Amino acid sequence: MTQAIATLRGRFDPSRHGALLALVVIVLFNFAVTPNFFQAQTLFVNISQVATIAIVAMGMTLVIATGGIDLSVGAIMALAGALAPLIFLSDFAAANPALGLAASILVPILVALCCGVFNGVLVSVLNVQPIVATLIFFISGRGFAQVLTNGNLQTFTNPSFSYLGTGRVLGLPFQGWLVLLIALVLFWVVTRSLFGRQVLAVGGNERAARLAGIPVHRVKIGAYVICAGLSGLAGLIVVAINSASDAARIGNLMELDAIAAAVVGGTLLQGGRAPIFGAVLGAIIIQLVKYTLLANGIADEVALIAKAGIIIAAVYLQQARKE
Amino acid sequence: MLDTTAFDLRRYLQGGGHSFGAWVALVAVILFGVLRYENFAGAYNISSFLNYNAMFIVISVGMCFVILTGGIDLSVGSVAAFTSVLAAYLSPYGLQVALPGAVLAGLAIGGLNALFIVAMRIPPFIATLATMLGAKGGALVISGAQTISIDWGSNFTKLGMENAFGLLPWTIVITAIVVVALWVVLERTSLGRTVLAVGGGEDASTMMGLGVNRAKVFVYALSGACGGLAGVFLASGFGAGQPLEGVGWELSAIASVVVGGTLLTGGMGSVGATVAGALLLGLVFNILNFENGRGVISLSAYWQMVIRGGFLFAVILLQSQLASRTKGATR
Amino acid sequence: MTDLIEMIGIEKSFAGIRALQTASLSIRPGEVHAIIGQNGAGKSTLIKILTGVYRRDAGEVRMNGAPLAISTPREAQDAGIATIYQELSLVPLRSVTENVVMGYEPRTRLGLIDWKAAHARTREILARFGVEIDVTRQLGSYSTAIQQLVAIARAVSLDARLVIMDEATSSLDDQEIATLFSVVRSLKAAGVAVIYISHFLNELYQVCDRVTIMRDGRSVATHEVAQTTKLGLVSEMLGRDAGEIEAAGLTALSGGHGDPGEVLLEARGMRSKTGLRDTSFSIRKREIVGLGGLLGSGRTEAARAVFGLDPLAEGEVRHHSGAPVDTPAQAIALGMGFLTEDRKADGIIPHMSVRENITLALLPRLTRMGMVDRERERKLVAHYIEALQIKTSGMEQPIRELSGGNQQKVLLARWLALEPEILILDEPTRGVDVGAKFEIQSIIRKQVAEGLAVLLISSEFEELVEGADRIVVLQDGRSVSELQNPGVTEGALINAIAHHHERSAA
Amino acid sequence: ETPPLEQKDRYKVGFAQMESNNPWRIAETKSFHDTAEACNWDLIATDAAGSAAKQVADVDSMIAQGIDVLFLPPREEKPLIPAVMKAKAAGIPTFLVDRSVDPNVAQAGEHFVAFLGSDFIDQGKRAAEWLIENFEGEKGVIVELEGTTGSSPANDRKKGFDDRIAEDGRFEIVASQTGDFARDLGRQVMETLLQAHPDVNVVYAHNDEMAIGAIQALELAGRKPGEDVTIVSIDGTRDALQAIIDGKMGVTVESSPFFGPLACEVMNKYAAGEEIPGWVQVQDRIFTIENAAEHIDEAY
Ligand SMILES: Nc1ncnc2c1ncn2[C@@H]1O[C@H](COP(=O)(O)OP(=O)(O)OP(=O)(O)O)[C@@H](O)[C@H]1O
Ligand SMILES: Nc1ncnc2c1ncn2[C@@H]1O[C@H](COP(=O)(O)OP(=O)(O)OP(=O)(O)O)[C@@H](O)[C@H]1O
Ligand SMILES: [Mg+2]
Ligand SMILES: [Mg+2]
Repeated sequence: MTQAIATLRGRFDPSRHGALLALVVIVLFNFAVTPNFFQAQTLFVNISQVATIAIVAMGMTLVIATGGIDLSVGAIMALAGALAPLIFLSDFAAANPALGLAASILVPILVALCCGVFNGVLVSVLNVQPIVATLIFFISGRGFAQVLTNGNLQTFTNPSFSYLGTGRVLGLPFQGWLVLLIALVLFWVVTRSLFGRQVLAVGGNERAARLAGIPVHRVKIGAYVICAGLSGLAGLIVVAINSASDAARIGNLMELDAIAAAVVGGTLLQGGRAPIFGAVLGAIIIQLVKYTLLANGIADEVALIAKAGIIIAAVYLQQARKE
Repeated sequence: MLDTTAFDLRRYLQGGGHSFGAWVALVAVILFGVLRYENFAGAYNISSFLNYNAMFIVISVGMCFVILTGGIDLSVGSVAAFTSVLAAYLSPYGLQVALPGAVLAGLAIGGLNALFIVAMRIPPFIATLATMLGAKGGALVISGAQTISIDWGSNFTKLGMENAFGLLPWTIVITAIVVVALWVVLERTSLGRTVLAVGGGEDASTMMGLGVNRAKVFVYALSGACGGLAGVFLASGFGAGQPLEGVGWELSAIASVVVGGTLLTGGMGSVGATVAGALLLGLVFNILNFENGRGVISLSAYWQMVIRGGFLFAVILLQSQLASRTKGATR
Repeated sequence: MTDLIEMIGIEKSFAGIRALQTASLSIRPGEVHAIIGQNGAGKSTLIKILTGVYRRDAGEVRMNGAPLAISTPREAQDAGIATIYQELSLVPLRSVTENVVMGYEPRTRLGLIDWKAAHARTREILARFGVEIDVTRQLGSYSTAIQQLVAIARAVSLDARLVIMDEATSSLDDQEIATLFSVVRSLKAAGVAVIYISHFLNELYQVCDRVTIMRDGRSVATHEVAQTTKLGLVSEMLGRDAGEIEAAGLTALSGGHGDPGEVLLEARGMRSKTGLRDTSFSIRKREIVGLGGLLGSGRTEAARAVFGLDPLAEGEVRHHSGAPVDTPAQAIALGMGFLTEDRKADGIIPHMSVRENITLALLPRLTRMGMVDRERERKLVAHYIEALQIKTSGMEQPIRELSGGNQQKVLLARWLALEPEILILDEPTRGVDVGAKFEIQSIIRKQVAEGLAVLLISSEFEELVEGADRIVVLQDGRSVSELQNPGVTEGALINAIAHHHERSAA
Repeated sequence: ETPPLEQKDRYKVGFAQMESNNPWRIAETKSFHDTAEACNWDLIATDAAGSAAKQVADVDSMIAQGIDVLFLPPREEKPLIPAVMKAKAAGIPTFLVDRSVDPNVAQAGEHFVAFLGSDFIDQGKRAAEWLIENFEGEKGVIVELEGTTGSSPANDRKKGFDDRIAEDGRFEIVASQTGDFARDLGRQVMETLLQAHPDVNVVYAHNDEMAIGAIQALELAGRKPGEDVTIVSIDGTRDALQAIIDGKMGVTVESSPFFGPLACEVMNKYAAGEEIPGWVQVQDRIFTIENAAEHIDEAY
């Protein structure tokens, strides 16, 4: 355990200090200003709201580490989110509730993974530039989801499915634990596993990576697949919390939040680095900014400007420390 | 060895990128439309189509310069929204005030982007994401979250609603001038070549003694100004300053640039092909509307999204096929 | 006479690591001044401080006696200093012409760029170096050597008072080096000073007037070249006794020529889009096979094809196991390694540490159930840093911070760590100092004695002639003849290349 | 002086929808499609994906295709004026649906035939009135969930409600934030505002989707919507009526999306030469516990 902490500390990325500092500032500000900030319920609310951004941001971090970017995360969330109720509201699921529930979680994630394969193949094998490759799904993915549901909102009551979004374990929201679990696994993958090293190598210098025998295509596809899978999961969580699925809205603008979280957390957009906990930290910062502005009654238009300023400040801090 | 003085159409159109695909697809799509739909090639459709797409052409060309340096500008849509509001406020003083005023405001926001990126070394994606939020917020604040009426009595509406010399809308004429001017800048000036060099290798360009920072400031300011011009078109052609417009414009501009064969990593690309890309993406909407009008199949809005994605996919595939066949020839 | 450039007491640290301490340099107008020193001695850093790429921590720079304040490369150029940096600083995506004229484009009366004039000027400048190519094509589509010549052409065309060449000859062959020297002499005749950095000591005696020797970030001495001996220079560079060095010798590839074993790899009638027309050769166990030829003869292309990087249109590559070699991953799995000539583009992963760079290709073998065995990894890396004497502040230092020669050693370690059966070395000692070159060569020779088969590509005829057991001569993508060691001399090799060249030209 | 419409067997009808990202719009489009059959229309329906400028361009492409009649729900009051003007210039009679355009520039009977629809300000006002009548507590602490910032229904529903509620001293609006007309955002905003203002006992949402989101937020926080918090909203969706039946929601003011039949009727009258009033008002009902169960089957 102490060794784990030691390695954690050893791994600690100096460029993340900027983000940490930003976090501390925001939290202190909230203590001083925001009413009822120091309450367990505040923590729960923020954990449950940050979970989806954090999960997608971690996947995004992997994709960015290969030198790519994924704009399709929101659309994939919508697709997965639209599929799940379709499945557990079907006659099949009515007949076999347990099987139906399992299918309504597995099938959407599988479909999301397939979207990831599509993105990855486009980027790696067909050599399409990532922004454009993923723009294809960005445009059409949500359309698919709406075609599937005929554009209708699907509402349901299904307590076991809703557990994904509303359950509590040891008093903390279930999706918070999920974030922690995913972060630990991905952290291990990035720092310890072969795949992680290969991702960083491909992002660092693709030609050299290929010459060193790294299966570049497979590694890139892998990153997009993981990102898509996590997006699918995030889509399910959104649907579970709301007990409703609205294909037009799920994951709207998620790509920007996720990318911003990754970058605020210390990811370099040109690739070669994948600070997983940084991405979580970035997501928390973005969530807290949102919370702070809302809770203090800042008008939406002013909040936009404030958010702009905070993003610039957080990234600048991090940038300045790196020099 | 190639004789470079001879006129080589392909090389001319490509302007050095992998842009042939955009032109091929554009011709194909236009032929498809003309053959399939009545009135598609009618004067009304052509002029209204171009009038609407002038905004996108202008921001796409600005975006092209940014992308050529290896950067990106996500703020263009918000800038257009912001400047449309400003132009609406200035419209009582006439076009001669509103047009330069809004373009200068766009230029200033572009300058802010440049400040973040060049002086504060914030990655372009993040810097322009922030100005995207900021400009949108600004637009809502100065407009009081309302659309702002333009002065219908002044000459401001002439720009977006009247034809130049009774032929083409003024917006198209201005767009054409901007495109040609920027084409000259890119192909025939030192600044333009520096833009390309910066995208091809920033460190190398610095070491070659090129004005890297100057080029970057130039492209972001230019992109901002183009956003400003688009804002003027928006206000003048669509009757109001609209703080809520511009959502997703940055992505269609990026798509236009890329469909035009420009490398997103920078260093290679062309203004002309970007225009082709913008027209191509605009035509998809136009064709979908005509297809719905034929009444054989009625495509829901959702299918339209799927088809647009599929179309982009097809063009990109065509692009990569042609790109692998034509080996990059440049200047 | 005042010195053109005077650098006194220059200091520079990177993140706490001293690169320069009390370095100094003085250049007289119109002289050719060499700087030599081991890898990491600080030569490139000193140059970059002079040209404004880096800011100095302390010290003074004067030009013609007046203090010189330069903070960007542009200002250096404006002050009359043209530089060819060690890491090629060109834009491969743009055309040859643009790379030559960029920033100084000829204009028409309207103030726009006159491309016709620009192309003509570029062709003319390149012609001085015997290069006749399509200048409108992307620079990146040409070989490293051509790119280096373009960089030189650009620098020379800038009308400078001082031209700096940081290892400008490292990818050139004898003929081009000779051309370069004639250009250097004409620059000198025109009163232009030249700073010449090179690891080839022989070259100094051909063109240089004076030489400054650097060691560990210090300038240890400046001599008139005529008054030095090669041995003396080496001993000052290494800081070791001359006698000791003499005993060891300077080229270590020779020796061997022993009994090669069975054929491990055979290339038959290779033809490819990249320029191979009919290339055949075989590599046997315990043997170094050299590929000889002029620039553009297809040596690199042959190596790439053998390693499964470029698809063959015709012909085949047969590995003794019978397995196909279609991708680098397959080649590596079959026990092959490929040290490429372009270290920056094809070799290093700049952000990654020395450790991660060394184990990059080996990683699958250090992995158990998807997890990297870090203990073994560290031991292995420590071993190679020690064995190749890589100068680094530790195995976690990012490779981009290493000097060029040390980066090269890291890449060699990457392949040696695989304990390969067949190793392809494309210009393995490019940019490597004499000491390290000796080390690298002796390591290779030792491995060959233990059974390694090597395909060696080198523009340095000496290395090829002394090192290879057999030399396959390439000409326009065809293997035209084969020379067998012992018995090959540089003259014989040049003859073989030239002979066929004339015949094909006729 | 609007262009006349000749009587024909079949009409080529344009319907330029503004967006399809919420149930209300989807129901409206569907209503036009359903009517097309019965009313002998060849319907060209477009979707502007939320952009006023694209909506103008869509109208342009319809004019190019030679439609006989245009039905236009203008996304914004002012930006759609050019579309109205262009249709008139092309001799196409235009009917505005569910939202109108700036009356200072374009008038019914002059530039367009008529506006069919209700009044957003009035909807907000009626929600306020219901609250004033039915609120039993001493002090009403209100959280307002606004629609998309800057959109006209959001602005109008806010104005109608805020102005009316200000007349009653018992009420105070402690927070008013945008939930973008969406359920998920409505929930998130409510969760946050509930933390900052735990004493909330009234929620006014600009549409039912956000109201449902708010109910979920309240339930997750252990509050009892309908009992300790009164929910007031606008639209009349099926989910909202169900919530009313379940006792979780107080009222929803109807804003019906079913414009197809009305559009057909008004158009036929116009073609027949009848006088059409400038504003064909739609009577919005109000759904409460008294009548929700009766109407839930008609809801969308
Ligand atoms: N950007 C940098 N960051 C950190 N350390 C650096 C950097 N550049 C150079 N160094 C260090 O400074 C020292 C001098 O490097 P320099 O490149 O000047 O050597 P050199 O004499 O040119 O060697 P070579 O012959 O291999 O090119 C080396 O130890 C190197 O690791
Ligand atoms: N002097 C030259 N003139 C014209 N073209 C050249 C010249 N040198 C090289 N080229 C071109 O560059 C291409 C790449 O050749 P390259 O130099 O990589 O081969 P090589 O034998 O591996 O040489 P080296 O390894 O020494 O760089 C050739 O196909 C040829 O067209
Ligand atoms: Mg060096
Ligand atoms: Mg070579």
